[in-house]
Amino acid sequence: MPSITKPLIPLVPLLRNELGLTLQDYAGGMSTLCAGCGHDSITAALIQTFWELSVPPHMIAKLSGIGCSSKTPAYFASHAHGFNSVHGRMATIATGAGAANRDLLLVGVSGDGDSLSIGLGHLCHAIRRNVRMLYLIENNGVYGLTKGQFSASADIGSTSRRGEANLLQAVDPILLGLSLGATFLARGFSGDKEQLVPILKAAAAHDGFALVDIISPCVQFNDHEGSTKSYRYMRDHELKEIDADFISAHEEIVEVLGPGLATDVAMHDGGRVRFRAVPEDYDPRDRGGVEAYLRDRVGHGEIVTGLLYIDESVPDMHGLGRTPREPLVNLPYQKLCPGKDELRRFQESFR
Amino acid sequence: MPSITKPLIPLVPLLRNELGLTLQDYAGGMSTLCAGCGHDSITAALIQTFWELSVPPHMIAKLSGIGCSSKTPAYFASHAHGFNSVHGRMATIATGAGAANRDLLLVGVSGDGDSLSIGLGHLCHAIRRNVRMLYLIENNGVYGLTKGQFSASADIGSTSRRGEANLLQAVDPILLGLSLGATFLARGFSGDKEQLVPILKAAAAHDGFALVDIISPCVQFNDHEGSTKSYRYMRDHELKEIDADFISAHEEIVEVLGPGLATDVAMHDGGRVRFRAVPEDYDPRDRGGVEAYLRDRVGHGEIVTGLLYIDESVPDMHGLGRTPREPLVNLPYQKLCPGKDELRRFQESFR
Amino acid sequence: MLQAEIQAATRVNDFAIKLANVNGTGSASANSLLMQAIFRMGVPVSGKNLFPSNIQGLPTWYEIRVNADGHTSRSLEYDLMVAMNGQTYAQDIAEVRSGGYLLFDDSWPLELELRRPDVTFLGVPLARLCADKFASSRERILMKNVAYAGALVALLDLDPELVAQLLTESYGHRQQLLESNQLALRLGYEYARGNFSCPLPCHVERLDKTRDLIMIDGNTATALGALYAGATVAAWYPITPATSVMENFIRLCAKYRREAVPDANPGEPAFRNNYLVVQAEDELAALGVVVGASWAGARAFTSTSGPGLSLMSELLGLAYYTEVPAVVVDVQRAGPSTGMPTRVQQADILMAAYASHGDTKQLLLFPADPGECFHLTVLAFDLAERFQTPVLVLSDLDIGMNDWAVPELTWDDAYVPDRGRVLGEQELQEISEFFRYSDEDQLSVTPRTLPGVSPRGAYFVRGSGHDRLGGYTERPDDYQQVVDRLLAKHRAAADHMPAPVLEQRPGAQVGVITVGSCDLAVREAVQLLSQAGVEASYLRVRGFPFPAQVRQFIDDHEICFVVEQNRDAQLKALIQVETGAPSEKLRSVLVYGGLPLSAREVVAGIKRQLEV
Amino acid sequence: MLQAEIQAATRVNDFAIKLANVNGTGSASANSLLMQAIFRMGVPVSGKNLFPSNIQGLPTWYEIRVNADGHTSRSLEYDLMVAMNGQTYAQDIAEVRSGGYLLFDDSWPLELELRRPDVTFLGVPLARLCADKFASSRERILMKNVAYAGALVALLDLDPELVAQLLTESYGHRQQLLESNQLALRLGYEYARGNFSCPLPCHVERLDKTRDLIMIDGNTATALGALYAGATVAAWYPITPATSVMENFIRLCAKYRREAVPDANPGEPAFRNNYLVVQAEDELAALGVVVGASWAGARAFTSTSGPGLSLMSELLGLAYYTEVPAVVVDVQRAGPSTGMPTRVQQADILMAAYASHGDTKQLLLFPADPGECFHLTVLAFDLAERFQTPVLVLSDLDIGMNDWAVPELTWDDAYVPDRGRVLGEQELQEISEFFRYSDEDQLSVTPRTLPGVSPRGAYFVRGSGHDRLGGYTERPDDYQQVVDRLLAKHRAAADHMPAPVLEQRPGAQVGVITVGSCDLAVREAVQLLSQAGVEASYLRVRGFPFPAQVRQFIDDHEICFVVEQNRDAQLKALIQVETGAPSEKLRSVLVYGGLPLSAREVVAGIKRQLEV
Ligand SMILES: Cc1ncc(C[n+]2csc(CCOP(=O)(O)OP(=O)(O)O)c2C)c(N)n1
Ligand SMILES: Cc1ncc(C[n+]2csc(CCOP(=O)(O)OP(=O)(O)O)c2C)c(N)n1
Ligand code: SF4
Ligand code: SF4
Ligand SMILES: [Mg+2]
Ligand SMILES: [Mg+2]
Repeated sequence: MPSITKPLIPLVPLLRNELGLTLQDYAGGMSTLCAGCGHDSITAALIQTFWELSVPPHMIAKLSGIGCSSKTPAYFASHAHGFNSVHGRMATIATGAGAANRDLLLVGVSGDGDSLSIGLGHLCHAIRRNVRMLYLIENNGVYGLTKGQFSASADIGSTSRRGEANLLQAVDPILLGLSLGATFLARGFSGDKEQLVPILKAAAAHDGFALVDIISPCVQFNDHEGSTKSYRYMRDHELKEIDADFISAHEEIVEVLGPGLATDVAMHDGGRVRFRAVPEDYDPRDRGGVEAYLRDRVGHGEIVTGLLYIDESVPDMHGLGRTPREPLVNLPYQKLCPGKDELRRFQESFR
Repeated sequence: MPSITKPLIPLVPLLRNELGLTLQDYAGGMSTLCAGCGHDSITAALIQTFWELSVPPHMIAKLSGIGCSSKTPAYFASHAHGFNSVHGRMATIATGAGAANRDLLLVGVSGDGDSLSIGLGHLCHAIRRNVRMLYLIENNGVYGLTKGQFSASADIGSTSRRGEANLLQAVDPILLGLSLGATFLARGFSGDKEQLVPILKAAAAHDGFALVDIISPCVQFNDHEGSTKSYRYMRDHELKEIDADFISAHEEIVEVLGPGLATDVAMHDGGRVRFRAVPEDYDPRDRGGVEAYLRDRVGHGEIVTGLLYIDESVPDMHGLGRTPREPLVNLPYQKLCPGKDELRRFQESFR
Repeated sequence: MLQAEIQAATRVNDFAIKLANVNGTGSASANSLLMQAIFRMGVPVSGKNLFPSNIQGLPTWYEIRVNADGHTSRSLEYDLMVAMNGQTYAQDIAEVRSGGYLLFDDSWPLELELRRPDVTFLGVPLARLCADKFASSRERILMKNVAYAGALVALLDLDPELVAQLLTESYGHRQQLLESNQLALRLGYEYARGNFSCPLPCHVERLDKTRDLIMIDGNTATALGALYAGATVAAWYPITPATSVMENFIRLCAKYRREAVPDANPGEPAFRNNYLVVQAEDELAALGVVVGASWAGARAFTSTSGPGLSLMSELLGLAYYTEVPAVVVDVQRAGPSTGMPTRVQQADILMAAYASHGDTKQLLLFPADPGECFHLTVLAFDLAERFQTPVLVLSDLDIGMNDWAVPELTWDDAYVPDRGRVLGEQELQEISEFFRYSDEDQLSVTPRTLPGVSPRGAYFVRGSGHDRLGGYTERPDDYQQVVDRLLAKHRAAADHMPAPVLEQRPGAQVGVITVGSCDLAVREAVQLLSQAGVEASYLRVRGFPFPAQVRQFIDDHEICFVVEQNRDAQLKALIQVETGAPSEKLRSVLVYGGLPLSAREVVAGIKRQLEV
Repeated sequence: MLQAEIQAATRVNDFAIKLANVNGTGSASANSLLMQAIFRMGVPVSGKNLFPSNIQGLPTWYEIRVNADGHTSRSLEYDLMVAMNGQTYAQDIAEVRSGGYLLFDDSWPLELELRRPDVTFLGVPLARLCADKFASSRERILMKNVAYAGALVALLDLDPELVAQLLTESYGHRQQLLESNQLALRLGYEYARGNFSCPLPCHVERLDKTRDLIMIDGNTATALGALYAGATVAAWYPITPATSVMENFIRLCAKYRREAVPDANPGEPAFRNNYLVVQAEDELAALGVVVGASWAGARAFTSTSGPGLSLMSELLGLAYYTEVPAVVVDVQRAGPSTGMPTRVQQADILMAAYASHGDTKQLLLFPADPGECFHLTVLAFDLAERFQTPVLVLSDLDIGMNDWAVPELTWDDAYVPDRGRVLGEQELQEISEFFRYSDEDQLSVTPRTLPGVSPRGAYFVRGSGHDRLGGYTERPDDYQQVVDRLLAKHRAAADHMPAPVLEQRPGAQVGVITVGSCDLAVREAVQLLSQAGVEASYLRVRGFPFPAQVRQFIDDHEICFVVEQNRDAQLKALIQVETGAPSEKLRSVLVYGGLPLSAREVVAGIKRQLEV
């Protein structure tokens, strides 16, 4: 039949997680992205992550803006609520959803256009508020959906399909996040699910804003030699600095790693993330060191992946707001309304 | 007479600059800001700067958003064109004005609310485009005009007049600028005109986006002990790292400074800025060093002032756009219109 | 002579004062002290703050109108001017009515050419009096205000004990300040008693007409409404004149929504906030937060003014199309653009009604005073959830920032929020499969579900084309089915909007239609017109889509004047388009200089057109 | 029989084809090759691309209508379906008219139940043919399209030499590609000739009706207009369907605005760009750049679609109130919200007309085809500068992204841009003092000055309240003076807007009013109505504020139908409010499923209401 075969996300249908759910239970609708699009690989990693974490699907809130990347929430976790909103405003909508119901696992999926152009201000302020959420930038250096214009993360000198060269410096969300006091910063590559899943698990467990920048090649408009977001470039230049291996609090199995090579970071929810740092002394909690290291590697034209920075000392939006542990949506109306008599008392000062 | 006496900006009326103009010729309308407002001091520094630089007033384009700070373009350079626009969008309007007429000296005056809240995305992108302009943030940590809400640069733990404490991390425009590849970053204090004027001169001469963050206490809503933007705090904590002394290319007089203590930086327009670095080895061209140094001082609760970072290697927006040296507004229409015959030729491919 | 006539002649309980001050000199508390005192004496009164968009140093005015019959819209006839601002002497002196009075600080001589023979000048050496008694310059500036208030207490025959009582209520906890105030008040009071024949013909006599009233500003009342409606999430970006909506909401929440945690661990906060207010980075973000919170099931709202509303346009379209409730309070100010932030208009009507590109139609509520701000804000949450759509409460600066005498706010403890059609876990178990945009009720509303409740309720919201199952579509029929239902829903909402306030006059051939803070002035104008032989019926719209009464009212009258404060006749345009009323029957009375409306302007506007 | 009747019977030069494809398989070039060939044969033709908001894999359609009389709006009756998408077989087969044809790839058998007895199925083993001749799967996919085009050349009796010529024009510079195309074309052609009786009754015969026409899409024409108008600064943010406006502008500038620098230093670029296009971070920024550039004296513009327009709302108010020219091209798509980005509506009319809070009224231009896109874009710059205000060019997806046959664009080299009232250095010397908002002309325009020209021309622009001198004000009179002039200016602009296109039919009691891309369908409908005995006059608005002819037209007819593609009758509403025309005379015909309009829909909409 003359139609394009879509990449079927390979699922192992029989394994069950703690909730008794199979990978299939975390699947979504059929992708309408281009065959080979990096975003589909990230979708697969997300499915794997939620399954491994045994998240009840309906506790996931999937949010996105507009773009090819922002379509992907339709392709995973059909049993989760999803909100494909407008271009660039996802962070604000997620902030509201999280404010109302802190029990939701907010999963924001965005693109580099969505997050670094039109939505840049909101991203910065969501970082500042430390909204507890997983915020993915499916970063391909282009506006995929509008057919290949440079985004703010396009590399200097990379050329578009039309042959123009980008002359502007790329916005690096990791460096940006560091300058704003972000509490969780990681970078992955859509083509490397083995590294990505542990990063996503760590991000999901972080009690604050977890920004994951994922290099995700656009096969239509940016998978060419001029761009660092292409597969070819990634395969040559990717530098796996850190392997994040997430161990959920529920199962205490720890991968035995060579002594002296590992750094353990405790998560607020009791989970722990273990890092195997390729540079032996890499410490994702040392902001100065992280900054210097990243700068250095960027200077060498390298892309550093892994869990790059984490600070668990900052309370999230709800901690700052001193809200109850119970989601605000669950508070009964009686708790919220001061009632008739109080209204009368209150008005005494208005006479 | 029962009215409030405004601070009259002290002008020395008889001295004339190279254009034969007096300071008075760079003055503006009467300020309607509060007596003692830091913004008025910055206005005075701007008047001094333009006078010293002998800028023809009508070549100055003053732009602002909305806020007390954004009102100040009305208080200097009456003979310059001014555009008091809408909240947060000044950078975009300046970008357009600069695109049209690159001969204008664009002077953007903004507040921390205007630039770091609503206008943050535009500020970041103007930095990225390296629009040639002087961009001032008159930074008081509050929304002055709307009566004292915390802005995004309010210090953690500072308390407002109403007694609430700010719990969010401050956005530091200098660190932000560094992460985005800004080409000129400086910080001044409204109370220290001696340091400010040379900084402004250097900024005006920079061939790209010159961001000057100026701590400017709001006497009404933020001049109290809880805030690092108060006079008291500044006087106690200010750390003058660098004294920038701008020497215009037209007059070659150089202040003789102790040898070994100075760093000279050449400006694109031929001007030179000389820095007296308090830490002997401070080099505003070494991004890594600057970042580490600033982090370190911020960590000690100090505010570093002076010309903090400069990179003259990046072309400005017009350099990137390869426009002619002549402003686009001056191109005669004949140069712009391909004409009738060309239209006919062009349409041959549409048959 | 009837008592009313006597009063008119002597201007007892029927007069207006204007106080000219310098912004930032602390006159506000002295001025409201005076208004408060009159209110406590049982006499209907209003106070209008005409202030500049500035923090300190520019001219500012305060107008007090006293009227036994409750006509307290702005008067343009000033019986007494308190001229405390040298910069505006000329203008202020010119504004006193012939035969009126002017009180000024004669610590400095008043230039002779400013004097008017038909006005009595009452010089009080305020600065000198205060200089003698107060040491710091700050106190001298502040206390001058209290001193003129003291003089007015004497001149207007206000009850000194009552005023003393008010001072104690305000400053009782700060003894020194209280004493300064008492002293300053006495200085002015005694000077006036000693030097002028007190009281003036325009003065106050006790009545009993404010017993059931309170004095409150609309923004406080709006905040109370949000509190009582059970809003738990709010997001905002400061903007005049809406700022105090949220500042009050925060204050109220800190008072009423803070729950003690008795078993808090040491080091942990001993209380919990049963609310979360996000000061957003801009208005787009503020509405985004509200949409997100509402989607997740909270009652959420934001407050803003014109420029913010423009910025919210795209997200208003999203909420409309995805059917997410959202409450937006727009405290209107004078446009266009930044316009005059401290001036009033109702000029966001068209923009609000059709906010966003594409075919969008919003629900609007139009409160006319703080009392309605309270009740309509509560209603806004009910309607937003009932109809799953944004509801915009279009208040304005006059209502929002001035104190109004309104009946004490009441609350029915039996009130239960109308959450509209929301399926819970139980209900979801009972249906075979949930589809977001199917199963419409007679109001064309389809049930929604909330995230986190049940995997059976999961659905995917999208601002892009969708069919009745919630699926993505680009098919004409499927797309139309949904937008047609949205239109039907908007129509259905008309019957659920608050009914217009209607005062039909028997035999009236003229109708007057108005909105919002124009209310009082237009009511007074209707009376004045009647005295002048023109009987006019009155209708005030309170919600859009318009209930059928609006069209009926137009049909019932030969000609209808639409009175509103904007240049472009926005309410009239909306009525025209949406009711299809014959345009030749509708006339406009437009007053849009930015100051609160006065009956005189309305009468003039109507008479001018009736004479033609 | 008349020739026309013969043609109708045999469907020579009067038929429609629909091609069903999969997005991203390269069918576009094959389809436009066919349309192009028909066009070159001198026969009026149109091509409508009905594509999804997707990059690859979803169904997409292309419709070609051939009509000797130039009725080339969308036909809903398909004589020939080319069914290349298995996913949509059922739907596509159902859509062929009875007696029509369906061409499909019979490399795979077609399920029997899909067959229709009243349709002739033409199976061509496209995949097999291509598999034999082409090695790479990429080529096989691409060449299948060319192969069916080849079959259609035979079936429709297109001139093979002409088609070969077209291929050479396209691929001449890439020999290998050319050869593949030629081969594929031949495969299809020969298969059809060998297996079917060619041509079909619906086929093409040479005419001479396209000699003076070109085939062009509106966005390219708009870009040309901006180029010819002398725009030097542009700013944009990509959005479907407006993206190609700016992409074409960039391409055109690279071609026509690049100036060689013969004396460039080594290492320096050897050319200069006499333009600057800013790809902005969002639409707010894009309009900000345009406002800044226009203020500084450049001709500047931006292009966007609905969501972007919503975001521009606040800045549109700023430009309106500060009287800064700005040209905004809005290529409308189907709303609300994200809506259907690849579908057409005219649904931003109300939002555009009253864009922004407060009292704002914008100037609008409504092109109906690419020819008007070109000319009205040029006019937009003239009007924006003449009236110192934003001008919004409301195009739409059908005009912007489809190829239309329009008369060759012409240019008058005597054209001089109307820069409006701008004072230069010389003129400034001659006046005593310059004030920005004084000295109005009969059009209520006051002269402006440009920064950098003269210190005498300096002024201060503010979006806050200002008086006629340009000073800050909060005084009612001073404020009103300016906004009243703005209203007068808007009214004055009516006479300078392009006149409506008018076709009065003698004795017609029915009028039909329309806008934009509805043009062709409505014209055809008027003819069809006439054949059915209903004489209707035709008016198409081209600008807002409406020139007097619009009201006159309504007055001249008993009843007027307003045909537009939106749900809420936005054009009708605007006409009602702004002309004050009696609402009972206006009826709506609304078609808003998102596909280009067809005459059939218009006729049905009108007839339905005439019969009632
Ligand atoms: C307000 C607004 N402006 C523009 C668009 C058009 N638009 C849709 S997606 C997109 C860019 C998407 O880029 P990115 O976020 O990087 O996603 P990608 O497609 O590359 O995954 C744009 C500009 C829009 N939908 N809304
Ligand atoms: C769109 C919009 N939102 C809100 C406002 C109200 N507003 C005016 S000034 C201001 C904040 C100003 O703060 P900042 O930029 O720090 O200036 P400052 O007054 O402190 O100098 C705000 C929120 C506005 N004018 N426009
Ligand atoms: S265009 Fe690029 S980003 Fe979009 S679906 Fe295709 S490959 Fe992915
Ligand atoms: S409020 Fe603050 S920022 Fe504004 S003028 Fe007064 S002192 Fe300056
Ligand atoms: Mg992208
Ligand atoms: Mg500030």
